Amino acid sequence: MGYNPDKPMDGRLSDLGPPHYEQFFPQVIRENKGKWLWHEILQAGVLMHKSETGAEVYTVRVGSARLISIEHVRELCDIADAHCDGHLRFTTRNNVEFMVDAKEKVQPLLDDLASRGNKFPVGGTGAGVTNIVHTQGWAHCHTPATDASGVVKAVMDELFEYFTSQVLPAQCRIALACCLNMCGAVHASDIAILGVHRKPPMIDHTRISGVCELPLAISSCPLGAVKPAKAVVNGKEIKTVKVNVERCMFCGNCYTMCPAMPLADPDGDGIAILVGGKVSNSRQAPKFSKLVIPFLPNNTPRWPEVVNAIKGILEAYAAGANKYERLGEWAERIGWEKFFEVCEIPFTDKSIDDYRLAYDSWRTTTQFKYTSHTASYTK
Amino acid sequence: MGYNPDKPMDGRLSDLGPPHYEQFFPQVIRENKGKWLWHEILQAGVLMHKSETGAEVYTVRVGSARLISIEHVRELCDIADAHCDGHLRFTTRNNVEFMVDAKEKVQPLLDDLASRGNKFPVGGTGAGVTNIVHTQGWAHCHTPATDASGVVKAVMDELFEYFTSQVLPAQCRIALACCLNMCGAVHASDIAILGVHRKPPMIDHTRISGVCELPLAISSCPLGAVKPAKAVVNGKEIKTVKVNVERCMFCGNCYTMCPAMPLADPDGDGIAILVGGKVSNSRQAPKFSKLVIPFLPNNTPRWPEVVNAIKGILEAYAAGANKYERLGEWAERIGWEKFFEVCEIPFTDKSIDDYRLAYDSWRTTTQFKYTSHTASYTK
Amino acid sequence: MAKHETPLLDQLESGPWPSFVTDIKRQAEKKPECWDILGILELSFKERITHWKHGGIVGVFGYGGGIVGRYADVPERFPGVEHFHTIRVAQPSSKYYTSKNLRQLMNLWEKHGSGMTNFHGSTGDVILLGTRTENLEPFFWDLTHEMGQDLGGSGSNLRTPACCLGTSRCEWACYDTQEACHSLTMHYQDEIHRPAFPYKFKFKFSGCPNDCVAAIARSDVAVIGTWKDDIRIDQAAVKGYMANEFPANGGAFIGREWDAFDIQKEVIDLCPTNCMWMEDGELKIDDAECTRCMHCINVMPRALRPGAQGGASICVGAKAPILDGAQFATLILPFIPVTKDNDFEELIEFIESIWDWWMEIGKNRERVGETMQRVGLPTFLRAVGVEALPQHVKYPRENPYVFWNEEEVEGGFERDVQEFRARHAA
Amino acid sequence: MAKHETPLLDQLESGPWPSFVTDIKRQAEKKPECWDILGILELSFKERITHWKHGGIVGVFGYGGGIVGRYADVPERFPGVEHFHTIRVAQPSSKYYTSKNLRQLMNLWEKHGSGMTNFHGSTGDVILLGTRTENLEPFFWDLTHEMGQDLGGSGSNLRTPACCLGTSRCEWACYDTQEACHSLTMHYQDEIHRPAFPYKFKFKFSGCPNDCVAAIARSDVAVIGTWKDDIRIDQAAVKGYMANEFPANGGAFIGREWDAFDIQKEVIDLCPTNCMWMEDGELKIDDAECTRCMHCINVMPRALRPGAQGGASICVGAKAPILDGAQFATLILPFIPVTKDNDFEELIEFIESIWDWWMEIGKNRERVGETMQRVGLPTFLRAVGVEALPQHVKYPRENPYVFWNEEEVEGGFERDVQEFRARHAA
Ligand code: SRM
Ligand code: SRM
Ligand code: SRM
Ligand code: SRM
Ligand code: SF4
Ligand code: SF4
Ligand code: SF4
Ligand code: SF4
Ligand code: SF4
Ligand code: SF4
Ligand code: SF4
Ligand code: SF4
Repeated sequence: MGYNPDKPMDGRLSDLGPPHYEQFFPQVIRENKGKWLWHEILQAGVLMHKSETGAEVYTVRVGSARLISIEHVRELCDIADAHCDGHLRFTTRNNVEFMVDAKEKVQPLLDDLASRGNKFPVGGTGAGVTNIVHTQGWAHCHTPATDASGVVKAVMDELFEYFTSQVLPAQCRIALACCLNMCGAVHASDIAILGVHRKPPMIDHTRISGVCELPLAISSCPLGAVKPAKAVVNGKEIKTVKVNVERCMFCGNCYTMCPAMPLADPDGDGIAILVGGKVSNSRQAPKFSKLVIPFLPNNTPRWPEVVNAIKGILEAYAAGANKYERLGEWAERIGWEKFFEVCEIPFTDKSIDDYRLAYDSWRTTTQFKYTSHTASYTK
Repeated sequence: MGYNPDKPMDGRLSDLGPPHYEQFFPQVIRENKGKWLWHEILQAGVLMHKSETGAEVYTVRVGSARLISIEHVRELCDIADAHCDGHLRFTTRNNVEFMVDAKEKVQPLLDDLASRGNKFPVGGTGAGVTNIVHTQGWAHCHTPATDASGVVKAVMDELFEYFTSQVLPAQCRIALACCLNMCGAVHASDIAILGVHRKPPMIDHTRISGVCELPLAISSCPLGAVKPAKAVVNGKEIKTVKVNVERCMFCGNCYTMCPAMPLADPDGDGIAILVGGKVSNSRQAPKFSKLVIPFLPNNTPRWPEVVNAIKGILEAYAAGANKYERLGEWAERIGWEKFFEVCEIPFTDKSIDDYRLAYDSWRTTTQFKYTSHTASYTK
Repeated sequence: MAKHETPLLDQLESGPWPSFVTDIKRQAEKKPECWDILGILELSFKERITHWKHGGIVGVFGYGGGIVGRYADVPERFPGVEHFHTIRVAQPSSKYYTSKNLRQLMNLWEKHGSGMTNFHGSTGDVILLGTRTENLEPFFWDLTHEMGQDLGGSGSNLRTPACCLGTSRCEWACYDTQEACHSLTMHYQDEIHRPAFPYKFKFKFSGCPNDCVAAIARSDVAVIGTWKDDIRIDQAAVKGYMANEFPANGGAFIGREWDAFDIQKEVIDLCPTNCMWMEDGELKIDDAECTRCMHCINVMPRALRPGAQGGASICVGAKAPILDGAQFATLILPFIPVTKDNDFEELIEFIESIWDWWMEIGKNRERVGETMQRVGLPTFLRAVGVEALPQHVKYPRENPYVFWNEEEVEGGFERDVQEFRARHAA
Repeated sequence: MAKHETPLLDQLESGPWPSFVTDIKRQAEKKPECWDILGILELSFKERITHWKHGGIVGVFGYGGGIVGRYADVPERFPGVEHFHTIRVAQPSSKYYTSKNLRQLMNLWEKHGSGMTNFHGSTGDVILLGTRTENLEPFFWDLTHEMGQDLGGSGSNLRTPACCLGTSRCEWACYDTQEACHSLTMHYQDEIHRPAFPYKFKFKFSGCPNDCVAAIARSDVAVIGTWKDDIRIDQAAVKGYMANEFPANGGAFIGREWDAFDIQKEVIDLCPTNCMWMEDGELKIDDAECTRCMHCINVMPRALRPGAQGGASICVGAKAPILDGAQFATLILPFIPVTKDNDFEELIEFIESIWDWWMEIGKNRERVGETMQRVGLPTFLRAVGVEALPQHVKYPRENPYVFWNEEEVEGGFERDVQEFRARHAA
């Protein structure tokens, strides 16, 4: 049997959906679903949940590069087979969780993981840094302004101690998206690493009529920067578009709609850092991340400027915030002007919103703190 | 001498500006300007300021209708002559202040004021209701959707006890504007009384070409509801405009620009109540007033619905707020859903913003309080 | 003029608050045209609609503002208010008067006008309410010649500036609001009287962040006092408050039984920046964290005072809601000295940098706050030569839509798509 | 395929975090096309730019999504990745697996694909990264026939729904996220596989307001658990926390020396609604004031639990920033039951009321949140038959620009201007 290209519809199955989750439950989960009473983190990366039946489940959380090979998955399976009756799960942030039903099974599992080099770091729980959710970057996508996996590796190497410990004032969620499409929750992360373009699209006049619908390309631009135009290609006048570069904010939506308008560029592209977002409704409502560093270069392979900037912010936060305070809650409490001061981030007008709804962010009060920035006014 | 209409420019003086303020200072003010140390309200309407020279000035604050006659002003002058060496001032909220330089001069002044009927109520200080700042209304303006002085009289009669006492949790500033132009600070008042139209403009085709520039009329509409049109007037086709009533939000800007587009109407016009604004930077930044009652009718001469609504809000606030808490601070602390509940104001979709920046006001969190409004969901 | 039946208005004569109806009636005894004011107003109360026509262009020679034209739409019924133009007379700073001055003005108004006034208009002028066109020039002549006074603003010009009473009677004023207001008013007489702007423009001066003239809500340039050094503390007076020797908030709560004063609850806990605490019986303030909100000072006026090094924060662009919604003024200059010593140089320079720009690019009927919104705050800051500060915003931008200038980007914007295609097949 | 020099990527093999470079190299030993993955990526690292072409429409018969086409722009140098299409395989709810299942899937991918994967994609799918067009149908055949599994979504359709682990291992889940996610995924197979919407549409299911699947930030319909009764308190455990018998926040702070647990500072003072207090040694909560933010429960998991009457708040319209800026989802239904007992009736009905409306009026490439912004929240509420509640907004409108319908206004909109003029001369 198998697929027969000559009769593609013969015997075709479709709309099966995903497998039912329950068949994949470890026994202790199956038996105690809905009965859990409380949990406790025993050490960074090791959780215990207690059921009303008295049962306990011990979860060991393991970091993962997300971009993983078949071999790596098979190794995960080996570990699950050896310790967890062949069960495992992945978290919403791409960590791997191994569960066992008795405390004594934890240490052997940890030992096994440790024995496998740096492949299975244990951590990512509580008041620390867990895995960086990220996207494709140069490994797969057509619109990135930076890489994903490479940046994440560089950053996580540097923040590793915060993955394996819980010494921050609260959880700190880092996310990366390689372009403004922001596949993920970069717009609501404690620290967000965002690939940004800074050059307007080029127009490939020779190809545009073949691959784009011009009206769609024109209407794709939120700022109306794409205009109808004419060009001469091979001595023939054709209809095409032009870009008013003054109005372009490098969002890339035109390229999404029209392949003949590439905007990626080695020098133009790089990374912006946004901070202070959150998702949970705990204490304060969800918050958007705020752009505090508009651009850092794609300094491959280890993005030292990006890594340092993030480390600096994280350490200033760790030193300054109160217990339970998320990064954004801290920045708001001390005031964003103080944030820039204590993090030693130069303030630029790029951090002042000038898009839609911008007025909301203007400071319409005389309440402010004097900082290094105002020194020239108060000297 | 005097004005000579035949030689209007002869001997003309201009650009003199206002008189210099200093010549109007009572002596104690002149001597102590810049030297004041602290103040104390001795009773509602009576302030004492202490100078570093040891001098004291006692200020008696007196309510005023603002729309006052020559005779009334002369009577104010009589009082100033009798008690204050001929000095007086007006506050930024249209109250009158009489100042004396010794405590023993206060009571005779108060007695005199009291002897003159209800013309000179003493109060308006501290944690109370001071004068309602307001506008022209039917007494003078061409665009009002309600009266000004009449509504203010009706409301102040009812709130009088709060003018002459200081029993609120904080100062409560009430303002009235008779149309959306909002001459004043209605947009930033604890309680705002706002005249609103609810019918789209009529088009006076017979007059429009004479009195309006059509392009200005068309561009005046923030929602593009005014469109070029043609009409037949006296058998002749003329250029005019039409209004897409679906898009009209009754702002009246077209009428401001074009007299041939009146929108006032006995049934259409009335009052909206907005609350929770503030101006001072004390504790919290300035806040805009929020629309909580979209419409109450112009029920002349005493606007009972308006008066009751305001009294109800004020009393709920007085009962519920903490000391120092302005109305808007209180509403935000308890949550706007609770505000509607405790004030027993029916919530309507008119209170949900659907203009520019509207998204900012949407509740993008799961944090909310259950109230009477959610009863059907939780039954 | 005839006396009219005013059954509706008559109902506004009762009640404790001063009655404008009673007042107009009293005036009508001397100036019968006031019966027509009552008559036309009664008609409006009856029909629930205004009876004033739209606008009307009147004025005095050489001025583009100061008078608001007004005509009745039922002139035959109320001839006394057929013309009913408003005259805006520029008020003195902080609205102190002598009875002599006011009587003189009232005499002029008795001679030339309706007999009714507003003390004051929302912008700050003395409003003389209602006169005929032919009275305007004679009134103006008398006002200037007999009183040495002048009209205020209306139209697309600088409107009559206004201020709180400032140092004249307030212990908190951080600069001399009256002098600033007066000086700039005199300095800009031309801008007040001769419309040359895209739309109206307003200055207001408050001596401290309490903002008693509501500057931040309704002025294109709001000059709001603040200080750059530390809050001055009198620890003995702090103890006095704690011992309940002085009333909280300068007596603002006298009349209601609140709990005994509690410095922790009423001052320290309400400080928005949490920068106060008690230590060894003394009140401490970490002034570097203070945002000078005034709350603690308001509550304990005998113990706390603004710093000694006063000046002002300048906020720009407030306005009422037409068209895009109301705006508060935005903080642009965190601190500048505001002093007669150098003729308010910093302030004047800044104001003119705004005008130079706005007069060039502002659209007709576009308030400066709207122009700021249209071009964006960064562009505005560049236009007026102010370096971007974190103090300009409540929080940094929440979207990633940054405009870069070509010069800021290595290699500029020009690229060769052929060359690109050579490395990247389509 | 040839092994390439990768001096830049090699530098990502050091350091404590797992190295994807090392991993790809290991895989390349078995699947040599992985050398080309490294090669093309190294080129990107060198040139600091992507080497993938724009899009590419590929798929399996009958489905409009589930595959993202991708071609290299330097195919001649890296033929192993000339085609490099992504396959999105629908994940089981909450991403529990058996090794058996995963091994089977890996075997298929070894047979048909590149050898590299993402566990998981941001939406939730298993991402099988890179294969040739001709492998798509055979892979799909095997996936469906051998494993009984299916593709997830891409394109303008319902995207693969995702959920937090919910009741399976979390004590706080207020409804069964897994069952809801699975049931709706099965119910809407057609909507997932056959694009019929104006743009993508996403469901996410979190069991409580902690929102561990970030639903409120990135789903068009976010189903977020909450409760309608009172927080359950175990006073003995409260005492245990106060006596430092249990670690705060379920041990989240183990590893740093914080001050000893202080229930006042860490719980009561941080409650955003200030609705908690201690009384006679017991913790009290005024549940009518509680906004169910989870903080107190998070801090004292052994003492506090969500109420027993669980359900969900439904928020609508989250999305990433393109084009108008990011949106969080807006609270629309404050509380509904979410239960298999009635096949999630309330939820399904609500979702379909959104779709009915959005499919009619949504523009091409307009997320439902954008459509909501375009028409305004009141119109949206009417369209989906939800009565306006104060809970829908953070605060009431700040502008006076109310739209009234003709029926709401006495006498309607039609008026006769002649009649008006008869009473009001122009
Ligand atoms: C396993 C996972 C759910 C899943 O289905 O996979 C999960 C599991 C738990 N979360 Fe979570 N959360 C998980 C992603 C999230 C996310 C989503 C995200 O980060 O993308 C959030 C929202 C993040 C945000 O707000 O920006 C999230 C916000 C929380 C919070 C709220 C914390 C706060 O104060 O804001 C809690 C409560 C707490 O930690 O006190 C919480 C608490 C918990 C608890 C304690 C719930 C329980 O009783 O078991 C679990 C262990 C926490 C821990 O790791 O310390 N979980 N949690 C996710 C693990 C991701 C990972 O590998 O690191
Ligand atoms: C006389 C006047 C200034 C003037 O130049 O005319 C004035 C005078 C004083 N104000 Fe004011 N304020 C005056 C209008 C304002 C305004 C403007 C307005 O209402 O339109 C505001 C902003 C209102 C707002 O925030 O919405 C204003 C907000 C304050 C505040 C801030 C209170 C707060 O907590 O928000 C204080 C401080 C306080 O009262 O504790 C204050 C305090 C004071 C003090 C105590 C200042 C002082 O040390 O002398 C004065 C007496 C207060 C009192 O009446 O209880 N004054 N004050 C104005 C009197 C208006 C009236 O007749 O009622
Ligand atoms: C007289 C006065 C109201 C009062 O009773 O006190 C007034 C009366 C008028 N205002 Fe005003 N405004 C008055 C202070 C204000 C204020 C308050 C202020 O200046 O502090 C504001 C809000 C602040 C601001 O400027 O934004 C104000 C915002 C407006 C607006 C809306 C402007 C905007 O940008 O949104 C208009 C509409 C316009 O300009 O066409 C307006 C227009 C008008 C007009 C000229 C009517 C019109 O549509 O052309 C009114 C003439 C009324 C009449 O016939 O007597 N008036 N107007 C105030 C001036 C008296 C004075 O000089 O002291
Ligand atoms: C694979 C994945 C990233 C990843 O590495 O995990 C992804 C990859 C792409 N996304 Fe995404 N998105 C992915 C999850 C998301 C998410 C997160 C989520 O679903 O929770 C978001 C933000 C939430 C949202 O929907 O708003 C997201 C917001 C976008 C957008 C912006 C949509 C918007 O309304 O603003 C685009 C642009 C578009 O649709 O044209 C986009 C477009 C794309 C495209 C198809 C590129 C394009 O311009 O057409 C990417 C294909 C990459 C490739 O070649 O592999 N992707 N995308 C995620 C899907 C995997 C999966 O199925 O599990
Ligand atoms: S964020 Fe942009 S570049 Fe990255 S995977 Fe998504 S669409 Fe592609
Ligand atoms: S990148 Fe964005 S802003 Fe620039 S032209 Fe393209 S669509 Fe317009
Ligand atoms: S608020 Fe409107 S109606 Fe009232 S005075 Fe001002 S412009 Fe006239
Ligand atoms: S009233 Fe306002 S919204 Fe209506 S037509 Fe006139 S300008 Fe437009
Ligand atoms: S603004 Fe400040 S300085 Fe001016 S009167 Fe009010 S409290 Fe005094
Ligand atoms: S002025 Fe305001 S911010 Fe400063 S110490 Fe006092 S209360 Fe705190
Ligand atoms: S969202 Fe709530 S129920 Fe779901 S895993 Fe997180 S804490 Fe548990
Ligand atoms: S859940 Fe949040 S709001 Fe409710 S009592 Fe606990 S901390 Fe307070």
